[in-house]
Amino acid sequence: MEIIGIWVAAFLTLCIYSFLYRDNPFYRFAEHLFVGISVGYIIIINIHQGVIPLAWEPLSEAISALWAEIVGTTTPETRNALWGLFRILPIAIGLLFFARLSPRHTWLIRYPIAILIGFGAGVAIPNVLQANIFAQTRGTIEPFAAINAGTLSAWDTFGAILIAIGVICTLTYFFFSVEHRGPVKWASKVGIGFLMIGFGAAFGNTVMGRLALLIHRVGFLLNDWLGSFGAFFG
Amino acid sequence: MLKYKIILWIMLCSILFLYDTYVFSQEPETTPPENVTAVDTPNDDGSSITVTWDSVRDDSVRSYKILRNTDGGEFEEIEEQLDVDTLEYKDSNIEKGKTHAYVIQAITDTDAILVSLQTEGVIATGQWFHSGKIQLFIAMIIFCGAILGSIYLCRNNQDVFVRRIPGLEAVNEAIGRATEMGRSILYVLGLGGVENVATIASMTILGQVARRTADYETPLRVPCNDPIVLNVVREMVKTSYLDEGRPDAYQEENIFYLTGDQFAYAAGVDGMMIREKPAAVFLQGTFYAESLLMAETGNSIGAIQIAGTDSEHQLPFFIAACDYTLIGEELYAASAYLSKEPMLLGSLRGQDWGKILIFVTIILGVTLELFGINWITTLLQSVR
Amino acid sequence: MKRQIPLAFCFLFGIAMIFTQFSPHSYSQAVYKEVIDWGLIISPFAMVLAVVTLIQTHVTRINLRTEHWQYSLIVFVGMIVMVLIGVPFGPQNSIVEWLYNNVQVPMDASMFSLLAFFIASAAFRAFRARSFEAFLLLATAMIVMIGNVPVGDLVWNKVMSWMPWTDGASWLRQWILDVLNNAARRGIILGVSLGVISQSIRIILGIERSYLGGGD
Amino acid sequence: MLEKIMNMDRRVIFILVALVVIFPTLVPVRMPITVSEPTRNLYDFIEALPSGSTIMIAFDYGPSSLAEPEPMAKAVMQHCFSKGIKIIGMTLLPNTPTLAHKLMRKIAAENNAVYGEDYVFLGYRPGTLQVILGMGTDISSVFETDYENKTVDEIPMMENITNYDQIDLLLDLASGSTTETWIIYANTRYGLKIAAGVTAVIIAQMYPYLQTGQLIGLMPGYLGAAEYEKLLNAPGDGTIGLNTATYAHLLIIGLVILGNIAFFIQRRREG
Repeated sequence: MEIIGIWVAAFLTLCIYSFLYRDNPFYRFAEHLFVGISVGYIIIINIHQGVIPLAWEPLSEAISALWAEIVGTTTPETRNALWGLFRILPIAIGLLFFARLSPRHTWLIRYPIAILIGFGAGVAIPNVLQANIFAQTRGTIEPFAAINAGTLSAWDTFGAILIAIGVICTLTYFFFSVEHRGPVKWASKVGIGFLMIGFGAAFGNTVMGRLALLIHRVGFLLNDWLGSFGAFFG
Repeated sequence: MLKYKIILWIMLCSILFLYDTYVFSQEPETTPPENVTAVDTPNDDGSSITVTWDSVRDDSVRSYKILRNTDGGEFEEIEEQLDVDTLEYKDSNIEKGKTHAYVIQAITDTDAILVSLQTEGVIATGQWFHSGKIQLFIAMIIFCGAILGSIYLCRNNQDVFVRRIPGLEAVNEAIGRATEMGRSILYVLGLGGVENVATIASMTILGQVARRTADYETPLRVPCNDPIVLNVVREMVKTSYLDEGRPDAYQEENIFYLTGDQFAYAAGVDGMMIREKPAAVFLQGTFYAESLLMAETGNSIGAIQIAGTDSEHQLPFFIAACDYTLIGEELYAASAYLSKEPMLLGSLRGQDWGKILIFVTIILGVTLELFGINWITTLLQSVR
Repeated sequence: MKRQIPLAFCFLFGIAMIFTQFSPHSYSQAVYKEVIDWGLIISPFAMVLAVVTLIQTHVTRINLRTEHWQYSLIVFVGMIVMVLIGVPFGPQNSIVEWLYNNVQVPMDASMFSLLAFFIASAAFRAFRARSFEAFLLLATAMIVMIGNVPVGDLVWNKVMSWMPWTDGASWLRQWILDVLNNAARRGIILGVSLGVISQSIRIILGIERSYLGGGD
Repeated sequence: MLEKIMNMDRRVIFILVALVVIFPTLVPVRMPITVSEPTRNLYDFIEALPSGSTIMIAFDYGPSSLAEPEPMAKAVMQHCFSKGIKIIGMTLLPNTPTLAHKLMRKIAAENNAVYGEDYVFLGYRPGTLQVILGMGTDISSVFETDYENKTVDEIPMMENITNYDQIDLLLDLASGSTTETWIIYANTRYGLKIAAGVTAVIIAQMYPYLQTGQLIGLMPGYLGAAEYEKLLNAPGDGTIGLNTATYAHLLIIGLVILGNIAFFIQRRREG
């Protein structure tokens, strides 16, 4: 079974690589199969790792607790599980996503979306402010305390000054309310320089990342697949 | 007289000396832990009490034990022995709403127990506002206020100044060149859906491009990969042609659905570029890894390429392969400027105020730090 | 009803999350926990949106007989096989795992590894130092690339052996990332964060409502 | 001539790329590796943890980009198991659970680690923010059962673990923006210490967080995996991959330079 798996994987890998020659039926077949399988997988995971443990199980526990209440076999545990009945509310709201299936009722999906979006927006404001604005501003200022204390080497002092200048100039580039003239122009010019170096660093790293993906696949084809020839033929 | 004084002094000194030798020859008297205090832990939900005490100045003490009573009852041990370096204990295992008092026992090598005085009784309560987060709260009010205020002010005044954006100015040049050469313009909106901010910005820019092409009768080709985006774009471009008084020049089949799959879409766009050789290529919106393919082909056919995206990972490739690139926020600024939407313009202005605040903080903070004053750094300290 | 109530929900949940960040009281923490639980229960259902959109796209393609519409059938075959086995038997079923490991994973990985080829081709044909900015970008990229692979230091230690320090290539890469790149990224982070805060407050107050979609 | 080279079929370049990757895969070389500061910080942090500590590993990469994070996971898990540090695995991405589960099982078997005592895989739950925030108050309110459907409260190694307070480090193996999310929500809100091992594509954007200490360590792509393997003195896939990548890097650098020379000659001719 494992060897068949390697051969199937190798065949599909080659189907994908055939795109390098040009778009062709093998590539299209593999690509669409991939979309189908991966959507199927996401459905499975969402049901088994999402709907069942988060919604169904607590609810069914609560319902059996309710039954225990009715027939009179309550224990403190089932009493506690009764609270799970309140989960009917969010579950009902979640089910509204299915309104997407009916064009006439599609507006109902606004309810769950609004809750999720509001949740995300609310939790973002204080945390983003603290993690990204407070902490990053502080990180720019803090090395200067070490400069004052004399614990920073000359080279690191230079680095700290460069960072402070770079941050201010980069922000200036993204400043839209003033025409970039005079000193503002120079600051934004320096800012774009910093940006380009930053993007250059990302560029160089991206090359490494993309090559890593290919190296991994070539390793599979040469080691696992070609290596399986022996096992396959005897 | 003097003699007496000297004798008196000598006697006094000897008594003191003798007394001292007596005192120091004795086993040192070890005192129990002092300054034991129990307070309701600040800024918590009322589930703990913090006990602190002073270190016992004695090497023979090995560990501490904590005893607690509830509502004036018996004292009971609550924790295994604490390390001798421990001087603070957070008791998270309390009974809510009841008074607790604490006693610290210091235990010596010889298992002697030194018992401290009993603390005052404390009831733990939860706080409604975390006092350590006051600066964060104020900053939040200021930032949000700046943004809402600017949106409010821009409601009636849409002539908000937006700085020159080079990529935007190149739009006219690109359209002009396409018209001169009698070739088409290709506009790619990226892979984002209609709810995507960058896609919306891109559609606004497309609306403006369409106005110009309507005037010049330059063909504008828009391959889409999302059926909903397709419908919105058709509507927008049609409106642009109508506004310019050229509804006759609008050709719906120029805005079409290509395919929904990432690389197949890129391959399709590449094919169009090679066949039709557009004079100008716009790549505006949300892009993923396919950006590279389209920018490369556009470059190889010699088209003027104007890119714009907030997808950070694709920006380096656009900058390297295109003539003009709207970087991140520039794309939003361009769309705010073109659409004259008060909400967008106001937000842009409000965020600029935020930037000024950050400038001031950094410059002030750096200057103060150089003089050894660090209250800004303390203010920005992260609080849990 | 169709707009106001969702907007009110959005406001309520947003404000609740802001308030509970600042209030450690046990009542507010109970609210905090409850809101998170609601979010957890609602989230799995959001998958419906993505799946329905995908199904509709491919159904449309089949109905309209667009070019290559036959391939859309393959999407459905793949999806239905997975769902029929996986939903009743769970993701740890051996057939599901086999399909995942030998079909989905290799294809996903291969699809992205195509980019290694494309980046090489673009490197030759498109990445041009057409301006000073682009030059700066490309030059930095080269230094980082050299510093990323061990051959950089190897060559440095051979050729620059007269210099007082060794491993210069990886040192320079690290310095660029630590200092110059850091400054640029921090500028971007600060700008983007202001954007996030601005958008969040607009969403909570109902000024920004594009997420509700069109219609009344 | 120049025109001809510039308009050469891109498939020629594709073949070149394939060759510079296939050749070193068949004939591997080994070059010395220099360990960078961020990787060393992560190694030192884990090295300093006492036996019996717990770290959490978030497998936040999809099958599309498993090449780089897998060797990292291998190196770090090997390090932890050898020091008696327990590992909780989980993922924020829906298309990863099977992959991560299989990987954890495999590495654990190689290191004689026992499921439920030395490591556990919680699996996936939808909703990134809710999962991160929810685990901060109570892990079992998000993961009542683990991926193998065992009740989390009954798993031996989870006995004394309720939330982030008992976890010494979160290592995010990421191919997207999840590390930022972990920093903004888990670190800021709950004070959880965070380190990352990321694909090369997103290395550059991690640096501001490194300097502020919001990230205590970082493994950058294949390089990070190779560096960690060097620190462990156990060369593996990262070291092999990095050495293989050398030739392709040289090819790409050469292509950029060649392309630009041609570009400038052409521009001068056109005047």
